[in-house]
This record gives sequence, C-alpha cells and structure tokens, in this order.
Amino acid sequence: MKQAMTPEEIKEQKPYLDWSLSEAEYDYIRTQLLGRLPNYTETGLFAAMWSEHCSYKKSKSVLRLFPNKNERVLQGPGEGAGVVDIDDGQAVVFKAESHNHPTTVEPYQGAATGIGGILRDIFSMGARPIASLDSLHFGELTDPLMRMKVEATVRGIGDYGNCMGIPTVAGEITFDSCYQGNLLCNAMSVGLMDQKDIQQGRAAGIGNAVMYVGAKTGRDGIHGATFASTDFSDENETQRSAVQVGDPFMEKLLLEACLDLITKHPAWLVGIQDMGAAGIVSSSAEMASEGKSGMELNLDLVPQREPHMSAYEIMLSESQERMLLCVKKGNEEDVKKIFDLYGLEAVTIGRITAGHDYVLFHDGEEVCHLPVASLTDDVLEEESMERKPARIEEAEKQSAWEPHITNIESTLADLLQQPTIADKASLYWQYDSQVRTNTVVGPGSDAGVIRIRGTKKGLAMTTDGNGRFVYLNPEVGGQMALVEAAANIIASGAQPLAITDCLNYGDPNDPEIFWELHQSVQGMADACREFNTPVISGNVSLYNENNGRAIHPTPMVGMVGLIKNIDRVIPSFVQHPSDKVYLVGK
Amino acid sequence: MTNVRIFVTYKQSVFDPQGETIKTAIHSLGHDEVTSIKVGKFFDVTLAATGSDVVTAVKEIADQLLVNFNMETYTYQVMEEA
Amino acid sequence: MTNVRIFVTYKQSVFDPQGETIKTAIHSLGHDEVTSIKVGKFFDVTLAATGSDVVTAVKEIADQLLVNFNMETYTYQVMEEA
Amino acid sequence: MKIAVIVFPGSNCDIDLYEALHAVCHADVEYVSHRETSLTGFDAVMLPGGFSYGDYLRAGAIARFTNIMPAIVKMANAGKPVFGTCNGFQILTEAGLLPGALKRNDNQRFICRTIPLEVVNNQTIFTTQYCSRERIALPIAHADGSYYADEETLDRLEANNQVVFRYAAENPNGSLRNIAGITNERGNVLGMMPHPERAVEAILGSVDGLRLFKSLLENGKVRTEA
Ligand SMILES: Nc1ncnc2c1ncn2[C@@H]1O[C@H](COP(=O)(O)OP(=O)(O)O)[C@@H](O)[C@H]1O
Repeated sequence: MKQAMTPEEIKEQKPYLDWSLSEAEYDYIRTQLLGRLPNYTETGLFAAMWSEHCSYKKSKSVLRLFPNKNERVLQGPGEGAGVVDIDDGQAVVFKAESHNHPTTVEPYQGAATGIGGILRDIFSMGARPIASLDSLHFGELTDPLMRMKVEATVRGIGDYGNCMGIPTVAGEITFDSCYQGNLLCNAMSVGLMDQKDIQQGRAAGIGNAVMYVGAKTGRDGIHGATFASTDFSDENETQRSAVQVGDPFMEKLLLEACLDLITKHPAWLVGIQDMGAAGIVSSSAEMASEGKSGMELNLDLVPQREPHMSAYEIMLSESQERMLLCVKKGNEEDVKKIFDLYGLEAVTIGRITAGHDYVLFHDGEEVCHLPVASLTDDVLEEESMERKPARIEEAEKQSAWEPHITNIESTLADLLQQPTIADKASLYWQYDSQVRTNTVVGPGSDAGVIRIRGTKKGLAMTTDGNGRFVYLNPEVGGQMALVEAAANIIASGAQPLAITDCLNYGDPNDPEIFWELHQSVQGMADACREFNTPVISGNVSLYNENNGRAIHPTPMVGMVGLIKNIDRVIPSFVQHPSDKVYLVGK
Repeated sequence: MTNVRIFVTYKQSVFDPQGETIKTAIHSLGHDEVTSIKVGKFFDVTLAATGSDVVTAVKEIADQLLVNFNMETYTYQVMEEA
Repeated sequence: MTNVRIFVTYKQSVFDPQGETIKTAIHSLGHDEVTSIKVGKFFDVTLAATGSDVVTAVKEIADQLLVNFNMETYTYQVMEEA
Repeated sequence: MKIAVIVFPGSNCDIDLYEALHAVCHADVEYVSHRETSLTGFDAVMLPGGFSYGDYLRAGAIARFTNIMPAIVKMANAGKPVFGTCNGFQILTEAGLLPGALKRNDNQRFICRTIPLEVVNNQTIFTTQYCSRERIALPIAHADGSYYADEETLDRLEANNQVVFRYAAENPNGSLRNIAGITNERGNVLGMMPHPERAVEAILGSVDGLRLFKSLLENGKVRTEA
C-alpha cells in the first residue's frame, strides 16, 4: 500500500501536528536521530510512541519522586504490572490504569475496555487476576445525561468483569461538577502468581519468533494514544468514531491460553506483552528495546478484520484482546497448538534480528526502518513551568474555616444525601463480587479482602483519592490519599505492602496544573516512604479538560495489604447489639 | 396511528464480537454457506400521529434515545398508517 | 450470495420490560404520542446460496440456534440476491 | 460417587463447583472439557456458572451445541444426577433438558446479592438434607435469570413438585411464580439460578448451599451401595 504522503509533503504540510507531535520533536527526529526525513508510517509511529501516554515525557521528572523499592518488591514500575513478594514463593501483582477519555466519549465501551486492558497487564506478567477495583468520578447527577453515563460506565465495568469471572471487590464513586465534561474511570486489577512464573515484556535471541495472538486487528482506536494526550472540546466529541469494542469472551479465552503457556511451557516463551495503547508498535518496540534486540515484522501476516488497512493503521490500531509473544525458534507450532485449543489465532509475524533496527514490511515493501531506541528511549523529556495558583496563595492567608452546625441531625441527613457519600449498593450490586469463591469481604466495607486458597493468607485492597482535598492543598491532599488507603487496609486487618496509582490531572502545559501535579506527587511520595509502601506500578492521565476547564487534580491510590491469618479479618459492620463503640486516634 | 420500525446497527467499522461468535456457531452446525452475520436491534414504535409528524418524532426519539452515535447508526421504515 | 434479515421477538404473551422502560423514557422526552414500543433483534445473514436453499438454511439456523421457541418467535425477509 | 464438572469456553464458576465438592465435601470430582464426547465412569455431572460463549445470542444457546452435550443428555435420560447452576441452568433449558427459558432480568441489570429462598421440595436427591419450607439464603449473580414458561407448563411444574426453590422475600429478576430452581419430571436434573457453591464455607458468608452437595453425595452413596 502506498504511503499517504511523501516525506517531503510531511515536512511541508506537518500532519504530525494533528497527531500531537510538535515541530521541535519532528525536527529533532529528522536531524538528530535519523539524519533524513521520516516517511509517513515512521512519522505516525513517532507520534504515537512519543505521546505522553506511551513516553511519560512530561511526567517522568515527577514520577522519579516516588520510592519504588523495598524488601518485598520483586518488580517495580516498567513492566506490565508491579510484583510484590507475599512469602511461600507466591507474589501479588497489581496495577491501575485510567480510561478517562474513552469513557467520557463512550462510557459503556470505554469502561469495559478499560477493565480488559488492565487485566491483560496482569496476566501478561504470568499472574491470574483475582480481583478488580475501580475508582469512578462523575459530574453532578442533576444532569440526566450524566445519569445515563453513570449507568453505562457501571454496566461496562460489570459486563466485562462479570463475563471474565473476576470479582470486583471494592472501589469508589464520587460526583463533582469538575468532572461533568471529563469523567474519570480508573480500574485496578490484582493478580496472584508463583514467583517462578514471572514474565517480562522482552524480545531477544536472534531468529526467535514474534508471535501475534488473540483478536484480529481492525481500525479501532487509531490515534487512541495520541487522542488521550489532547484535551477535549465539544467539537471533536462528534468526530470520533473509531470506538474500541470489548470482547470479554475472547479475553477469557486469551487469559486461559496465555496462563496455560506460561505455567506449563515456560521454556517456549522468551517474553510476552499485551497490546495496549498504540497497539503493535508500542508492544513490539518496547519488547525489542527491553531485550536490546533488532526486530523485523511483516505486517501482511497480521490477522486483519478489515481490508486495505495501511501500515500505519495496522501498527497503531488499538483493537482489544491481543498479545505479542517472543517465542523460541522451533516452538512456534507448539505455541500455535495451545492457542488452537482455545480457538484463538497465533501467527508468527516477524523475527528477532541482529543489530538494533526496527524494520517493517508491508505489501512487500519496507515501510519503516528505525533504530529501536529512537522510538522508546530517545524521547525528548519536556521541562515544565510551575506556578503556585493564586487561589492557594489566597487560601493560605485566610484563617482556618470553622463549621457552624446548628442542627446536627439535619446536617447529618444532608450529608448522607450527597451522592458522593450516599450508599452505592445499587451500583456495585451490578458487579459479581464473589465469583471464584475467594471473596471474604466484598464492596461496602473499608477494603475488599480475598483469601488465598490453600494458605491462611489473604489480601486486602482498596482504591482511594479525593480531588477536592488535592485541589485545596495538593501536597497534603496527596498525603491524605495515601493515609486513607492505608487506613482502609489496616482496618481490614492487613499490613500495607505497596501501592499503584493513577495520576489524573488537567493540561500540564498550564504551570499551575503542573505545580499541582508536582506538589501532590511529592505528598504521596513522602507518605509512601512513611508507610513503607513503594509505588510498584501506575499510570498518568493528563489533559483531563473540557472546553479549557480542568478537573480537580485527582490522584488515585490503589493499595494492597497482606493478611497473615485470614480467620482474623474484621468486617466494618456493626456485629452485635450491645457491642461498645470506641473512637481512637486524634 | 402509525407503525414505524426503527433498525439500529453498529457502524460499519465497529467490531461486532457477538456476530463473529454466532457465525462460528452456525458453521459448527454445518452451515458453511453463511459468510457473514451481523446482529442489530429493532424497535416497533406505534405513534398517535401521521405524515411528517411521524418522521419528526421518529428522528428525535432515535437521535436522543435509541441510537448511540458513537458506534451505531439507524434506518427506519414506516410500516403502515391506520 | 443472498442477504436475509431474520427478525426475532418475544412472543406476544411474554412481558417485555425493556419496551416498557423505553416507552417511559420516550414519554419523559415529551413524545406522548408514542403509544407502544416493542424491542426485537435482527440478524443480517449473508449466504452463499440462492433460491430454495436459502429458505431451507434460514429455517434450520433459526430453529436450531437463533430462536428460543419457549419465549421467542421469528420472521424473515429475503433482502436481495446478488 | 464420581462427579464431572464441565468446562465450557467462558465458564468461570467451574472452580467454585469443583472446590465446593473437592476441598469442602472431599468428593471425587474432575473437570471435563466441553470437547470431550463421553462421560463414562462418572455418576453425576454438573454444569457451572459463567458466560459460556460470552452469553452471546442468548445465555447458554451456543454451549448446547458443544461435543459434550450428547453425553450429558444421555446421563439425564439414564436417570443420573445432572445439576446446573446459573449459566448451567440456562444451558439445561436451552438444551431442552429442563422446561422454560431464562429471560433478561426485569430491571435489565446484572444483580449480585445474597437473597432469601424457600426450599419448596426437599424430596429430590439434591435437597433431602433441607427441611420442607425451610428458608435459606444463597447468592445470585446473573443478568438473565428471569424464569419464563407458559401457564400450562408452570401449572404442570407445580403439580409435579418440580419447583424446588422459590425466591422467598422479594423476586429479584421477575421470574414467574418466583421460581428460582426446577427439576425435570423425573427429578434427576436440577437447574437453579442461585449459586449454592458460593455458600459452602462460613468464611465466605454462608453455608446454606452446603447441604445441597451433601444431599447429593449421601443419596449417591446409598444408590451406589444398593
Ligand atoms: N465503584 C465501586 N466499585 C466497588 N465498590 C465500590 C465502588 N464504589 C464504592 N464502592 C464501595 O462502597 C463503599 C462506599 O463507597 P464510598 O462511598 O466511595 O466510600 P469511601 O468513603 O469508603 O471511599 C466502599 O466500601 C467501596 O468499596
């Protein structure tokens, strides 16, 4: 297939600006990295790989503030998910992921595919997902459209997780007008594995195969990665059409097939990674980079759902329920047989090569030839300006606000009627919280608790965040997110182990927003050190704006704790009529 | 009274996992001659209106409620006036 | 190639809460002229067959798979042959 | 008594049934893939909950065409115990081993809750350890659990004591005559929407489901010995 534009036309017409690649970046790639004009496909790959979503070019400096090691951490950030030692040769694997933009545009599918994506991150590590959590932030319910979006989001999470047979055991839901035009949908998945099964997203060994498994590639979500990095206006809400559709049934088969391969035939597999944002390009380039290898792919071999897809579309498609494997040369047929059993496609689409080049063929032509590192490591980190917002300067001058309560009963009743505080049972009843019969504590308590079959152990898990606190004081707000999570874990009888996070903010090019990001991450990082709960994985979602109005800075903390004796778990409900009530702490 | 049937389907480019799974099932029943299957839903609406009022109402109902334009599209057919 | 549209609905006697819910929603949009709404699904099937083979295949597929006669019933329409 | 737990593509409560029988009841139980064609050597078969084939088309509609189904039908016709919960119940109705059908819940939503049930018939091989009219509580977790059959069928079910469980306090899904579980005429095939296998250990919140498995194992033993 012909390239849509010549390299010269790209230089002249600058289509990359629409894909959120800046002119400075383009020039840097052209002059410093390649010494030539990139072609259309290559330019598209750069735009995707250099997006904030894939490269963290704006947030990297801030993420370095987080501690990410301690005596239990086996795998910190950088892989599909973090891994923590829970004794007896077992490990817990977890990560959170935001799907804010897709959910805002198409709540049902956005939420569903958000769950699908985070589950793949877990099982690509070699772990079986044992529980899901969510953290949802909506606009005010007085808007009837918002009510429909709440329904659809919850249904999306439920339908996907229920079908997969993974219990959703905890979460949070808040309502505030700052999310009216930009919902937050964060999902977290927790998996359990034997330490010996830990996998990595790496491709190495000259001649080894790159295998594509799972669903076919269509034109869904093209520009999803770059799309997630630009803010919304009412206008482009109507333009969007490439909605990703989730197929939880396919994902269930993919889960079982991958775990079969990983646990029963470890010798065949070199590396495995899920195809998330920026699909084939990000998974393959990252695997090659991780393995310090060269890679050659033939895109004509990629299973395709639609005819006439361009190289660019095939590489950037965000079709769901796909995985990329690096398989030892000679074991391709063995691997294919495993996937056959589940009715899934497994196709060799390329090989590991000597050197460090990333080469793509399409329709018999070479359409991309780049140093692997130019896509993954050479990204220009961006310095950001910071400024303390005037509202905070103002607030600091004021004396502390004292609430005046005249009628405590009516104040309590008013508080309980706030949707954010009110009972969420009618929503979380739509989640199967018990499937696979390990749920000791489900939604409605401080934290979800899952027992580990065959042991006395259990895991407590929670998601917490509070955009209003962070808005008022980012540093203290960041600390409080940690404290709230730790309190929930401890109150469930567990020792906090580590956290994952989703950092949800507005446009970081606004110095005030970057300041909020920096301050709140500092607060979280300090509290992490205090609790000895390193950050082992996470996700950054910037540009959460609608018509120029940013959401409250809303970092979400997902924490997991270890329970040594599951019989000692204490529920958060009143147990007996004559029990005494104590207030502890300050 | 007018009866209208409104057909809602996924847009062409949107993946229909249900259709694919049903196709596989049909093939396993031995009906290999089936080359494609797409699933849609329809609404049989009865309105106390006639003529152009019907068209206006149907369009409004479809736009506002029955169709999700992110991924769906629709057609309709006025069945009969009575 | 023949395209056939197969329509599946609940039997008359089966209560369809979805239709009722949608009707309420339509009324709340101000379209009181809508007196009834029924929801069904349809399958657009493309077959590499023509003539009576099509009818035989469609009946078999519907009877065995697409329709649950405990609660559903169906009709079909041959759309075009190409 | 040797029990088969069938694994369909998309089954996800297979482990729940298996462990209820294996870890809690210490029964002889094995997973059997939907690809198998025989159940020789098994004395009973159980169809788990989940989403076989993603519940695409209708819950249970596609699973009934899998290779294993003829063997299940044979077991049923031979009078051996056949049990289906949730998706298993849906498959049994789709396969015609039980009358009626399961529709989308009246409120159009998935519902996961523990709700009260009445044991209507404690004379089946699955329910002898319950008292007649006993109130128990079992979890439900489904979107398509509204039991439907025509009036004549419903009358016949009641007349033959085929209704085994009814929703006792509230009807969560719109099931006709509050039906939560039924048997075939002969009484050896039981299908129910609630999940007894989720209520077999105190740590999971309830043990009200345990006696269902105990009843079956006890009655099976008597039978095998006889
Ligand atoms: N989206 C959700 N998913 C699962 N459980 C939820 C969700 N939202 C709320 N819950 C559960 O409901 C309870 C109360 O929720 P919320 O009002 O957000 O509480 P909290 O103030 O404890 O964070 C918590 O136990 C939580 O686990």
